[in-house]
Amino acid sequence: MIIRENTRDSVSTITLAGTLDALSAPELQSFSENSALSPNVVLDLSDVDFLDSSGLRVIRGMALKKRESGGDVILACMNDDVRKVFNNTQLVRLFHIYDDLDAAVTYAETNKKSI
Amino acid sequence: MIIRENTRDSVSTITLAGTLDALSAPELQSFSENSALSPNVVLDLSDVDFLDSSGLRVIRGMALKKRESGGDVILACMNDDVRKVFNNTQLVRLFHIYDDLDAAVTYAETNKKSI
Amino acid sequence: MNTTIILPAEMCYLRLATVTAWTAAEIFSNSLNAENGIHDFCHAFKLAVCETFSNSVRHAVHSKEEKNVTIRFSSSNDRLTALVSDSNLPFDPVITLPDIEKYPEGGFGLFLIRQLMDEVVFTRENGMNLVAMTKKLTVEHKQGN
Amino acid sequence: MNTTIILPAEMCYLRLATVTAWTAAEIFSNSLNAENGIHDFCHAFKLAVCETFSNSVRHAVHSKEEKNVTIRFSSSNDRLTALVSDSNLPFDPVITLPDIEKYPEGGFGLFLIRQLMDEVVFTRENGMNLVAMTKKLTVEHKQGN
Ligand SMILES: Nc1ncnc2c1ncn2[C@@H]1O[C@H](COP(=O)(O)OP(=O)(O)O)[C@@H](O)[C@H]1O
Ligand SMILES: Nc1ncnc2c1ncn2[C@@H]1O[C@H](COP(=O)(O)OP(=O)(O)O)[C@@H](O)[C@H]1O
Repeated sequence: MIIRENTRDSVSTITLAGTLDALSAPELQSFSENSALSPNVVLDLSDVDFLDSSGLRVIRGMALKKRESGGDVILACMNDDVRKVFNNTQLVRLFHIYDDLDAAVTYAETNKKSI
Repeated sequence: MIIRENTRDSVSTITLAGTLDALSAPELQSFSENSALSPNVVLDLSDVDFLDSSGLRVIRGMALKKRESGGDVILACMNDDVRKVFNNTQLVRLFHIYDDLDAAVTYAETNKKSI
Repeated sequence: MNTTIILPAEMCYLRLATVTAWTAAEIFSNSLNAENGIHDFCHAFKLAVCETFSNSVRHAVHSKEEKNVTIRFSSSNDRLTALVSDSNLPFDPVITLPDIEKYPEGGFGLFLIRQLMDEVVFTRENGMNLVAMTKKLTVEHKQGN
Repeated sequence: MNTTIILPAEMCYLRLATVTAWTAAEIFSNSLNAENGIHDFCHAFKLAVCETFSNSVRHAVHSKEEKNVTIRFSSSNDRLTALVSDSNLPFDPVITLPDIEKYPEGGFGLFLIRQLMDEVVFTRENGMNLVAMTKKLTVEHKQGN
């Protein structure tokens, strides 16, 4: 799993690439615990080819944590296999999901303290 | 294994894609037996990701058959894994090999009956 | 389709479990001359095996002897079954959707498997947990067949 | 590394054999924290297993009972071994380079395996042919390790 972070319009964007499963989920977990991120975070999933429930659990945990302090995790660009996991577990209802990275960043930027 | 054939400058060019191994080699074998090809044939291997000795055997058989009637099989654009198989079996010595498809076709075109 | 892979109960083997599941499902699909739905079928098996294998590893009882997880693929007509077995303690498979907004969160693994597969059967046999996951491949034949 | 896959002696399982070999070699490479040469190492195992598995299938003696080919991956320090076994008739492994210009041609399979691997051992045991293929991964550690 490749994890990269950069800031766009004062929004932390985390770009993931590869497989997010029980083997790699701990990497994302520790990354999110050890990074100083903006209140709203965009997760760019365009290069994630596979997601399992362990990956889902970490993403969900990140979002619930962010919400405790008025922020959120916004999801962008998931492929059909990844979306299926969100749909099948109904976690799709928990997230703002965008097919376009710019739209996700704009949403995160404009909804800074409104959540 | 995807096998496509077209004619460029009166030279039959066979484009292979995928894995050429013991499972798919019979497809290439029967294709070569059932196609009317120019005396010199170019095999475009750019999209062959894997080759084993069964694939090698078919390519070699095609070349030896062509040579019986004064033609040849010219190889183009093999990746490093595929080239390794030719090198390790010394079959590299049996072929004209080009990294560039145009160069292979030009060679096949200009050396029409000279072999 | 009849093939078995035996892996140590360690997470580093997860990708071997999943690639085997995908490829077994692909070979099964080819054997039926399926044309459509192959990707989704293979993904469902990959994900289901990913969930069960990682459960087996996570809940493995470690002792001096190395523990294994066995995955067997078998088919009957248009149905493929992945049978995952481990020597963990018995467990009661609770397949309800956890509260998606409760934190910390419960397991979505077994729930996901249920969504993906047509049939999921849990049994305990000879000190082993067996999870049998079956899915039917709806075959649309290639035009002209 | 210690994993076993049991496949029917049918060519349609070849890709399952090869993807298993590649992934096993990759997991082994990761376990050593190897940085370089991983691709070539994995390709060598994929090709060696492809050659031995297809030999096992091609020379299988078919009877009423289904025949299997077993592939076991095991490691010792920086060496990975693939052990391929079948229940075919005994054979004498002739590893010489066939005349490359003679037609029809002889087998390049065993010769290729010899080129790719550091050690290849053929044995006959309990009515089974065993081919043990071992290769050392020269480990260059990641900078900073
Ligand atoms: N192979 C197994 N061995 C032992 N216990 C298991 C196994 N698979 C599942 N379980 C039990 O079932 C529970 C639910 O599994 P699952 O839905 O995958 O969620 P979790 O994310 O908690 O693993 C687990 O927490 C565990 O107690
Ligand atoms: N698993 C096996 N079972 C029986 N015979 C085998 C096996 N592997 C190799 N052989 C014998 O060794 C010969 C050489 O093998 P190989 O170099 O791979 O060439 P070939 O292309 O003829 O299979 C084969 O022709 C066969 O007679």
